[in-house]
Amino acid sequence: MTEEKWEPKVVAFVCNWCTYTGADLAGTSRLKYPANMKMIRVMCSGGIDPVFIIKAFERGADGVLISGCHPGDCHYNAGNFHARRRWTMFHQLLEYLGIDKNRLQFSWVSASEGKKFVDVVSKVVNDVRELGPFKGYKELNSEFTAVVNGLKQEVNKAEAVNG
Amino acid sequence: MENNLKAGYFPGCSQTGTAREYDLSLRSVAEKLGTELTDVDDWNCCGATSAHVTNHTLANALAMRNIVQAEKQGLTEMVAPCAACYNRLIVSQHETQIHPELKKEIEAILDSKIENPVQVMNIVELFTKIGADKVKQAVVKDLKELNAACYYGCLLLRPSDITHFDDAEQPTSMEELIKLTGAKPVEWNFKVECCGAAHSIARKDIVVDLSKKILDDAVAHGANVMVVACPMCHTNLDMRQKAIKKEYPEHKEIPVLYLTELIGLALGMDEKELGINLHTVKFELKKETA
Amino acid sequence: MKIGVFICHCGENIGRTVDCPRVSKAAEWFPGVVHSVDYKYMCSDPGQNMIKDAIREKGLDAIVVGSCSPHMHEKTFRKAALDAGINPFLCEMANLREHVSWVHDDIEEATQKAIDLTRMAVEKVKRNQPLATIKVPVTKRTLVIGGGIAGIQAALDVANAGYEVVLVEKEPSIGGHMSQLSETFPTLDCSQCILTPRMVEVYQHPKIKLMTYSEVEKVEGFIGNFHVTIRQKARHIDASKCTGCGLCITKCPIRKKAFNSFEEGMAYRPAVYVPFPQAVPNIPVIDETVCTYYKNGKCGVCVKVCGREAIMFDQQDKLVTEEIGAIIMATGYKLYDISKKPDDSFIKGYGEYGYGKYKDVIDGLQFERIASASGPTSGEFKRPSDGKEPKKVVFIQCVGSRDDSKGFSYCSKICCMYTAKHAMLYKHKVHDGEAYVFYMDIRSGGKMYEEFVRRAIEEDGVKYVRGRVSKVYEQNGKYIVKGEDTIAGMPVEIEADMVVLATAMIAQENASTLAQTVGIPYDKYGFFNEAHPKLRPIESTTGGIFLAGACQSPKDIPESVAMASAAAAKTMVLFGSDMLEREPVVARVNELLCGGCFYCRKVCPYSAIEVREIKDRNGVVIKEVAYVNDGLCQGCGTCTATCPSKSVELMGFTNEQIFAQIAAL
Amino acid sequence: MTTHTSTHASTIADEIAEKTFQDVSLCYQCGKCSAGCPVRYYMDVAPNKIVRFIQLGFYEEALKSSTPWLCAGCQTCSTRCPQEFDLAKFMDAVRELALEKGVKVKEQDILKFHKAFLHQIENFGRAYEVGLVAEYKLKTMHLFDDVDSAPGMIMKGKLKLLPHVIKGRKAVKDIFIKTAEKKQTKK
Ligand SMILES: Cc1cc2nc3c(=O)[nH]c(=O)nc-3n(C[C@H](O)[C@H](O)[C@H](O)COP(=O)(O)OP(=O)(O)OC[C@H]3O[C@@H](n4cnc5c(N)ncnc54)[C@H](O)[C@@H]3O)c2cc1C
Ligand SMILES: Cc1cc2nc3c(=O)[nH]c(=O)nc-3n(C[C@H](O)[C@H](O)[C@H](O)COP(=O)(O)OP(=O)(O)OC[C@H]3O[C@@H](n4cnc5c(N)ncnc54)[C@H](O)[C@@H]3O)c2cc1C
Ligand code: SF4
Ligand code: SF4
Ligand code: SF4
Ligand code: SF4
Ligand code: SF4
Ligand code: SF4
Ligand code: SF4
Ligand code: SF4
Repeated sequence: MTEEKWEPKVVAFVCNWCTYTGADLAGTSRLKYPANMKMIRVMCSGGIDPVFIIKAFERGADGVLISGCHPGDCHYNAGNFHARRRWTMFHQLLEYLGIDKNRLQFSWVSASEGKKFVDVVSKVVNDVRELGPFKGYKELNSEFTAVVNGLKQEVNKAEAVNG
Repeated sequence: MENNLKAGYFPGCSQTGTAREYDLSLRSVAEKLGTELTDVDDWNCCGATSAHVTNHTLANALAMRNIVQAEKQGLTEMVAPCAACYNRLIVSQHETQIHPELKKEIEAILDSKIENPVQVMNIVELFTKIGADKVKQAVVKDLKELNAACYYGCLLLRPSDITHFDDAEQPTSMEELIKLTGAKPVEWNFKVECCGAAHSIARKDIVVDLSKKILDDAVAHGANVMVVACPMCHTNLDMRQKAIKKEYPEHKEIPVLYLTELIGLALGMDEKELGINLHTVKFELKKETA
Repeated sequence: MKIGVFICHCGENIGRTVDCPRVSKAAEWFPGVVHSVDYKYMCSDPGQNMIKDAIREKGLDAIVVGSCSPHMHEKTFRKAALDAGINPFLCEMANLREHVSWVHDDIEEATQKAIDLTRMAVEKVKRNQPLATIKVPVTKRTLVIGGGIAGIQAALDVANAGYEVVLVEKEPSIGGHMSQLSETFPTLDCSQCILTPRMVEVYQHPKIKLMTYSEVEKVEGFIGNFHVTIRQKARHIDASKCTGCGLCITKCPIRKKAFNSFEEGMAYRPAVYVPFPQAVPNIPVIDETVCTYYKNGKCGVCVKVCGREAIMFDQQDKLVTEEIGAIIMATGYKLYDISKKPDDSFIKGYGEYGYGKYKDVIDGLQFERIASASGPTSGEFKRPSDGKEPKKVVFIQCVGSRDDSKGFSYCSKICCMYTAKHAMLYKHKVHDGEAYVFYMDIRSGGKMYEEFVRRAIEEDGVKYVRGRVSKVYEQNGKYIVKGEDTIAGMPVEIEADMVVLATAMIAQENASTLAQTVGIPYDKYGFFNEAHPKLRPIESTTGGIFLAGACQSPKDIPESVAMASAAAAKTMVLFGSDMLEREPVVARVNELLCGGCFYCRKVCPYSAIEVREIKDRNGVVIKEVAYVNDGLCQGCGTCTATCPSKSVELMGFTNEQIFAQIAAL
Repeated sequence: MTTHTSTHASTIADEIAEKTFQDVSLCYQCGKCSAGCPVRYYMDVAPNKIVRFIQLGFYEEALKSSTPWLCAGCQTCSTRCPQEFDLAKFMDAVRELALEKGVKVKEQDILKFHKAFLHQIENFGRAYEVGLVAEYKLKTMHLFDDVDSAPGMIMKGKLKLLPHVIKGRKAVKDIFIKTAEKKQTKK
């Protein structure tokens, strides 16, 4: 690595039961993937707050990956369901703010999908590499946070209504 | 009649020659049902079996030229009454759709973009499109004297995940259609068994054996007529009965009608108008007694 | 806060790609780190001692171990921390093996990433709070769902160990598929003869509460503390009065309407029935869909003949709740339905074999009934269409199994064996008959299994033809079976009188719905998933829920029974202590911040959030806030992401901890 | 005797994979294809064995067999294959390869028929049956087969004595030239 060469930074928020374990499996299977991604383990994808993502971008991440169990397989029955609903809305918001959708990606990787984990990571890193460094945060900062909070309210309302 | 259907028509080589009556009967039946058929401009042979068994690229290019011709003419739907043409066209369309490299290659050969919006139908689908009600309303003659063995052959249904047409092993759509005419479909074994297709000329012996087996089973299950939807099937099952008779003198002949001919009869057209008199095995409806 | 960092080489596993000394040097510079070392095997005794000594000598408050996945050794290092006198939850791990050395090749990149991950762990551990494990009581009662041989065995084992069992079976009788079998491989002993005593034992066992004609409707709670709601379907017969005399059954005028599922459709049953003579319990059920009384209010013959006044037309379904500590799933399998057409379901169907159009093309269970002495033909070989004895029978294996295109990719594992058994049983009774088996491979792993198959071939003269059949059709009263002997390289056509298809064993109807109800994962075929394919094959991934028998994957009887006993043993392990220790990863509400919106309650999958009233000194309610029940909270964190005011946090994964990790990127 | 031509081991299997978009290792040799093949009785080798030959690298055996040429392309095999291996398409590729590699084809009549057929299209844009039959008969010297049907057919207007020539004749001819060129450059 030369000093000048930009390397994408990707943060992944993954659930403990499926994706983290899937990543472990990628390791035990000695599969290879780019070293650009660092993982933060949470218990369930349902517990990932949109604010985490904002923080990640704020801290210089060029891309974020969210990954959990497949629908129906959630260790907690329904956590990833909430995650899914929340993320579909959040994704649209990002686009609205002019952040390329590919900077924030979602996937379902089960504990047995080591290979899929590698594919997902490679794809995200590649996509982000193509997009180049993320500079947008500073310009958006305040507006961004306000909108995110607004969005959360909306999501909560929607969830409250739909149960 | 309101809501008349307009569709493109890809006759295919046989319909201009050996299967002249198929063309004839289709055109008259379509007219009677108020369906307007527009011939594809300056179409070429789809390459039939000979192309795809020897050269994959050639086969796709020949087929796709027709699709492009139809596209240029602004056709969105097109009937290919010959099962072999139908198969070639729909398979090439599918292949160029799912394999972009192949598509590029064919586009270069044809020197034309492939948009692929033309929906290719087989003959049964054409009638489904026209509508069972419409057909039923137009029936003037009850064909209850016919116990028909519907023969789909191999190419009408396969590959089933591309044609998406009826059940690949136990199809029933032709039966449903002929029921509208009062004819009674028989249950039999070889609806989808191959008759030897393109080997008709080069390996007549094979075609004779296979066709005999198919015809016998139809007769054994009480059929007094066969219904086909493909000129190749017709050639093998009708014309080859002469050769079958030569080899198996005890062979019991059974007339073979094109689906369009059978429907034509029900719509009140006579045998001659439909070209039935051109068949090898003679067929005539019983004369009305009343 | 004084933090110690321990970097493990894992022999060469980490050391080969990560420059461990460099990582540990780098860590020395992280704020808060007062001690940083690297060592060959951190989990070894010397490694652990190294940690303990450092904690004591350097007065460390928290530690970070950079080694393998926390799933591997988190427990080990937490225990080491505890032994050395600090709270075990002040230990974090950086995964330098599975997530670094094994997945990257470039030493520079890997080392850099290892440093980053260690830094993130250090930043997190700084914000960790000492936590205490949570203790919950255990209800020592087991629920067994499904009363086939697996469920029966599990229930008996648990009950014989002295614990109470609730056995729920959806059919009117227990027994499952085994009750339908004639004789069983590899010994050919009579299925009913060995099964019936067990069924009776279940019925009479004082510790077993048997609930037949019942289904589990809702499961709440968690390991050691499940609340289960069970629907007892109305039998329309008062079980407390019925003596099982069977008069109602013999007198019921409806004889030819109802599909007899026990006889696999080869016979009828009356509107009031028991599935089979040895049914347990021997209490009939009235089938509302065919009984005349439910159509027009007439008949009532059964009422007249029943001396016990046990008929209750107006009986309703009943919901029963049970407190349960452990659940054993034993719902078994069903067979791939050969009569299904593609549009019927996800099954693509075998049109080339006739989609169930031919009466004498039957499946394995139908064959079992024909071969069974208590079956519709009293064990005589008569084919369904005309009752004639078939002189030539063709068996086709792998129908629906090992078939990506029309069925399932897996091997059903038992059909090679039962086909050999079928061919044998046939040859034993019809001496001049011929039996052909079309197979692809013969899979007969098991004690005396291969010997069994050889016996069919060598002693009973069953002819095995290697190849899949392409088509079956009827001609002149015979079934023409078109195959190819791929060994001889010759086409084979057999004129058979009967064809038996060894259809795939597939997941029970609605298995996936049930899995969702109880909260366990299942595979793409609908079989329940084990926690680990080799080391935890009996457990589901959900604590306190175990698997037995063919609901997990195709199995024969010995395997189902072995698994059932193992599941029973697992529940007993759970019942070995009165209290259960749980990780303290639960949510906590900050009552000062909480605005009482209760969005969190809406999303909590375990209904773990309750409403608590905050009162002032005079006892007046000033506000309502959320409150997390530790016993129920499973620590998913969904509530935390939902809370608009950030008033609820997940212990061990607080926002502060996660932000710190992000900041350390 | 079989000669193991494993030096080209990957090549032919790869070429087939490229032409058919599928991998021969999919086939697990169950034989269902052969069991249902309508022309199985006329073939020298069962269709599944042709796949086997390619899997093992016995290319000569596969390419010189009569089986691919007798295959009528009916797709019975492909429709029923439990592994979703499209054997009909595979047969297309084997024939094509046999031609490309200049293998002597056993079923000369069938090959001549296909050639004659394509020749008609190349020249006229459409199949011209009288020409086809004439050309085929000259090629194979089966001069007197089918005399029973042909004259009657002409009378019935089923066979036209003159070919129909399409306007796009040149375009079609071009297709032939280009696809042939492609093969040249590939080799
Ligand atoms: C043709 C054939 C022949 C066989 N021959 C042999 C043999 O000779 N030897 C041998 O070892 N094995 C044989 N087997 C295999 C044997 O049938 C199985 O191994 C065994 O029955 C599995 O037992 P089980 O208890 O797991 O499942 P099952 O027998 O399927 O029992 C499951 C029970 O759960 C009940 N249930 C399902 N869903 C629910 C629900 N939601 N709620 C409540 N209850 C539910 C069902 O009604 C059933 O009673 C044969 C199988 C077949 C198909
Ligand atoms: C080449 C090979 C590859 C395999 N691969 C796999 C695989 O990939 N996946 C898989 O699931 N399985 C695999 N297996 C099978 C696996 O090895 C066995 O299933 C498993 O090891 C059986 O465990 P066990 O404890 O029953 O027996 P063992 O592993 O044999 O353990 C028995 C122990 O008992 C001790 N012992 C023996 N006699 C006495 C005595 N008299 N007193 C005291 N101790 C005694 C022995 O020393 C030994 O430690 C493989 C087997 C082989 C041969
Ligand atoms: S702690 Fe983990 S990484 Fe270190 S030696 Fe043990 S297994 Fe290997
Ligand atoms: S007649 Fe009465 S007692 Fe006898 S079986 Fe029927 S319900 Fe029970
Ligand atoms: S009332 Fe119903 S169950 Fe009773 S005898 Fe009549 S039909 Fe049978
Ligand atoms: S057990 Fe035998 S018959 Fe059953 S799927 Fe496996 S190989 Fe086929
Ligand atoms: S969501 Fe937050 S504020 Fe609302 S009730 Fe729950 S903890 Fe309180
Ligand atoms: S973390 Fe929150 S949502 Fe999850 S189980 Fe606990 S209280 Fe419920
Ligand atoms: S049916 Fe398919 S898998 Fe079986 S031998 Fe033929 S090609 Fe191979
Ligand atoms: S496509 Fe060819 S190989 Fe396949 S069944 Fe038809 S004739 Fe036989």
